[in-house]
Amino acid sequence: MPRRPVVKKEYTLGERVYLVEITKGLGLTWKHFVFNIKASFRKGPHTVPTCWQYPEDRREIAPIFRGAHMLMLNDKGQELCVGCGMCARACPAKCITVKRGKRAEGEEDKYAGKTYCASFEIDMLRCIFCGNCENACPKGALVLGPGYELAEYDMESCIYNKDKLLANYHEAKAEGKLKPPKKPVPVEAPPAPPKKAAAKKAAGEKGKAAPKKEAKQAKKDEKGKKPAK
Amino acid sequence: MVDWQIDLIKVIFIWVWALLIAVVMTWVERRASAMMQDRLGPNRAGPFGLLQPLADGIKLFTKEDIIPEKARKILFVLGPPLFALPAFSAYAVVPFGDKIVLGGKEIILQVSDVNIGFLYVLALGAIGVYGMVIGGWASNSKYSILGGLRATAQLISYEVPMGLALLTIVLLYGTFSLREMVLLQQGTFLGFLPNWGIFKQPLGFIIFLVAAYAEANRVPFDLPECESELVTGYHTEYGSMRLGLYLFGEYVNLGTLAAITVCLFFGGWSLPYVDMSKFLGPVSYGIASFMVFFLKQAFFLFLFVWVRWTVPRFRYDQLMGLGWKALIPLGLVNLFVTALLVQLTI
Amino acid sequence: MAREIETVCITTGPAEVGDYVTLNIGPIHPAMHGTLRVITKTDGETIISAEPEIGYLHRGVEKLGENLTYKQFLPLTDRLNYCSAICNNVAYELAVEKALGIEVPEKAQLIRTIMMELARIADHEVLVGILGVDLGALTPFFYLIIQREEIYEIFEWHHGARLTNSMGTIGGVEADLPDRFHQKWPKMRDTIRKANDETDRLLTHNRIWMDRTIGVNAFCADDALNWGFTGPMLRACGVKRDLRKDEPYLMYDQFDFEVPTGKHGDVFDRYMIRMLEMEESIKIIDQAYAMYQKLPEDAPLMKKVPKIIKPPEGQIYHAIESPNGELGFFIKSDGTDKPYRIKIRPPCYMVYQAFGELVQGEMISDLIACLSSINVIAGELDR
Amino acid sequence: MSLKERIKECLEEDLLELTEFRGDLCVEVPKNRVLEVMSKLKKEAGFDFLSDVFGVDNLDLYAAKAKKAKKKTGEEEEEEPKKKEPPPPRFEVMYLLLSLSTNERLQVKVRVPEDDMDVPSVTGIWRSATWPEREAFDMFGFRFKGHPNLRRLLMWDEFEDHPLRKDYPLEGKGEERHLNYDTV
Repeated sequence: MPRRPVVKKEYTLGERVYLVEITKGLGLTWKHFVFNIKASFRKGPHTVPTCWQYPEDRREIAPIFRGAHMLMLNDKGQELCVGCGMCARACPAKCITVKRGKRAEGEEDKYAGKTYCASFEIDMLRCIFCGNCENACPKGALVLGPGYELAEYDMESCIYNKDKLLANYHEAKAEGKLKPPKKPVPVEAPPAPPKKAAAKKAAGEKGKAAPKKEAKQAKKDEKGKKPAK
Repeated sequence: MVDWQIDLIKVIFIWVWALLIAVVMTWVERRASAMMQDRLGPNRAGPFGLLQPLADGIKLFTKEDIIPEKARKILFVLGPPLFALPAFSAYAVVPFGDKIVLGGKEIILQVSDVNIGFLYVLALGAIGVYGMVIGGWASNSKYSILGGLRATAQLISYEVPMGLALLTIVLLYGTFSLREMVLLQQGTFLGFLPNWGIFKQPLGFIIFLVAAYAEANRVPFDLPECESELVTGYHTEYGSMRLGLYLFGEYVNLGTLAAITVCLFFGGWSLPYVDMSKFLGPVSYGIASFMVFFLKQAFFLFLFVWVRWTVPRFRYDQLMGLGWKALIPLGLVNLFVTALLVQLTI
Repeated sequence: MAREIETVCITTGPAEVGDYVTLNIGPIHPAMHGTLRVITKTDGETIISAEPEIGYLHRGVEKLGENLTYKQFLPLTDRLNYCSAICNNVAYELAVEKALGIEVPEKAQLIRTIMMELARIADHEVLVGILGVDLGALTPFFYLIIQREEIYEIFEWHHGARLTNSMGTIGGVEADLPDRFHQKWPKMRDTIRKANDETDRLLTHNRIWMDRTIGVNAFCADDALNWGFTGPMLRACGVKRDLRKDEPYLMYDQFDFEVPTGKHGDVFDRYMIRMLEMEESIKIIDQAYAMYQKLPEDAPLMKKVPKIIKPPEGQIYHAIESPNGELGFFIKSDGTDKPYRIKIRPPCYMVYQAFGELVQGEMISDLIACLSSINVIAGELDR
Repeated sequence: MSLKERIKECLEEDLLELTEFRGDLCVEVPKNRVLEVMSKLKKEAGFDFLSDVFGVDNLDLYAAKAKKAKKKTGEEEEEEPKKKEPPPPRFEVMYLLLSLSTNERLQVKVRVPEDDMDVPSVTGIWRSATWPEREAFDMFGFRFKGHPNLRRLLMWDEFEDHPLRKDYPLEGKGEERHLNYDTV
């Protein structure tokens, strides 16, 4: 048998006779009752402040919400994914399989890079929505979007293929729920590295990264086009 | 109309009324609890979700009826009706209104004015326990039997304070008939208070109310079926409409207890200070008296719900302690004092 | 650590083992929070002995950790104590940062602190609510859970997920405090207090609640230490031990807050400590937020860490005060990008092993109350 | 007096190795002296709280080291094969101790060879070792002598392997649990 401390129950008279505190409690629940009755007779959606009438009312989803994946297109409507498979490697649940394909002639306005993903499958039954794939993607092509209604009738349709991922993108774009461009995270500079490298890195991190990349992209495109001519 | 036809109509009316109260109560329970808890509750089926009980009924009827392999089959089947029937039967002696005059015939609004109506109610309450115990035992499950045993102990020990509280009322009015009790509560008491049982017997009322909660298995006394400990207690193994009958019986029980409370302590159908029969026609008076009775009953039904969503649950030994150590001595003292007063004043 | 109050302990008489019924509670049972199972021997309603059985949610997190990289393991820590996933995230991040020998920038520390304390409030709210539900009082649960919902909204706007947060990364946090936090916090502070106050009014002085909790499962401080209790369970026994004070991590040594302690270690004390701790957490968040506002807007959020994290060879143990108690991560690194051995020290694991002793001689209803008050989270227990 | 010195003084010849990494002290003690060392640490050094007990399997670590050494030395090794030491014991049992009065932590390491998995149980000193030791038995196969109830904790009783050993595959060997429902 265990040892137990001796507990003395010291009740005040009000506590001793049950009814006082119970009456106070009844008063509290009554206040809520009246408040909510009044609220529920108000017109319009979302009247009782804590209840969302789901299919009609919808919560506002945070712009950075980690929901169903989507494959991004750029402004020209080109697929950003180059099929590098970084996302598949970063995934802790091992739910992504990517096959890489080489861009053929005449597909320049379809794919942004020289290569593209011939097939892209995400097993949503395994996915844990951690966002590692999004962070790992060098092109910003794979993004966890705003979709959260993921129920399906069979297991096959839970494995998202490329079409579904692109459809997710179009849906999100139509609803205006695409993620805002990521702000660069301010990184503390390492304490005393060789000066040049630090300066370069800092500069690269903060402002120049985007234009540089664009320039590179342009160059690459040019290069890609040259042999074709 | 012949007498038996009138009686039949009254029986059917009271039966439908009891059913209706039980049905509506399931809805009130959910919606009121939701409102107390900052939720909305079921509001999809019909306007305000009023058809929800119907949907539940359909669901319960269409579910597979399972009798566990090792259950005592006959008793298992017998349990639910044994629980629900006494609850319905108790309505027979409830005076749900004064009287109504139809075609020159005076009809009292009560199925039968038994002169021991009061004992009849107590007796039926005691029979209702068997439904629980038999259901719990026949299921052949440990949780069920624990629930059944708790029900037995709880209901038997709370019948004593209930009886004591009621005895004081009997002493006061000198009758066992519920109808006569209600009639005796008209007028005023001490010049300004309504001549209701609650003002003459405040302590008796509290004891009775607490005991009524225990008899009805409501929180804070819902030990026989307390969900977090015994899954659902005595009806753990039940499904389909058998379960429905248990749940239904409980709400019918609530209706009965609320009606009895109104009859004994709140003047039944009568309004304080106002005699409705003086300025209402014979038919409208009957209906009005029924409405008054119903409103009073509705308040107590709501109180059952209200308390349920406010307080936590007792523990088994504390429940017995409250019954035997607090309520029974209080009831005895109350009875003694009342007897003394009655003896001295008459 | 200081022993606040010396309580008198007595050994209750030996159990008479006569006829008993074996009652199997769980794993499918309304009060067994997920996947717990207790096999009890009962004499009537009294428990002669109880033996918890665990492993129903065993996913082999430690084995998985050995096969994933340091960054990949972070989302798995969400699934330990899912009521306060952020605390697990930060505990793991701090452990890896200790192995790497880095300290994150001040702003990141403050954001971590604020988020952790919010998670602590959320966790305590769930616990108090569930304790009420298991004792039959359903209403406080809803008042509290609404506040948790508000907290989850802030989480969502900060890092994109509500329950399985995966907040931050090794080396800092990725996002600044969201606008939602700046807008909501002043109001939310009051609504959390109001919900706590309402719970308090519904429960604390209610005789039924007091009877159900005071003196139930009382436990001695010495036994508690011997059994390895930490956190609120230990503080309820009267031992003032809080890793935030005793072994300060992040910037907890700069905040001013109290460590509430109980007296008897019974269910009531555990409940009260959690209620009081929520208030302390609000205080900490206020202080951290004030410090945060003094920092420049573009202050660094991250320490520069290599893309592939390879701590040097060695082994470290780092523990934080999670809502349940001491949550520790032992990491043995062999210099590669995957941890060689990762061991999680879950707080409720140590408490739950004493469960048999905690409930012996009490009643079945008390077993349920005890289980809720321990806050056993199966995800953390089985890993 | 620093913690290091105190521990050296307390353990004397029982101290086989003392390492420090990022401020975490780790001492290695001989296996057959675990009980004596632990009670000494509890009574004399003030480590009165046991946080955790668990096992470590060093199979892969040694394999990787051997590979590295081979790569480095290359041909040299072939010249002197006789010097090769017998491999150190495969398993380790780690005890995480804590001093509540001074808030110092200490890791105690016990090396356990594969062919002799018996380890004295410390449940007599700290009851908090009850489940951790069971788990270590479950996951690695240590047999803690003197443990009151050494059964599997997380895996089911009929399970044969020890899943946290390095030679156990990540996704299992395809074991299935067949539940036997007793009719009792």
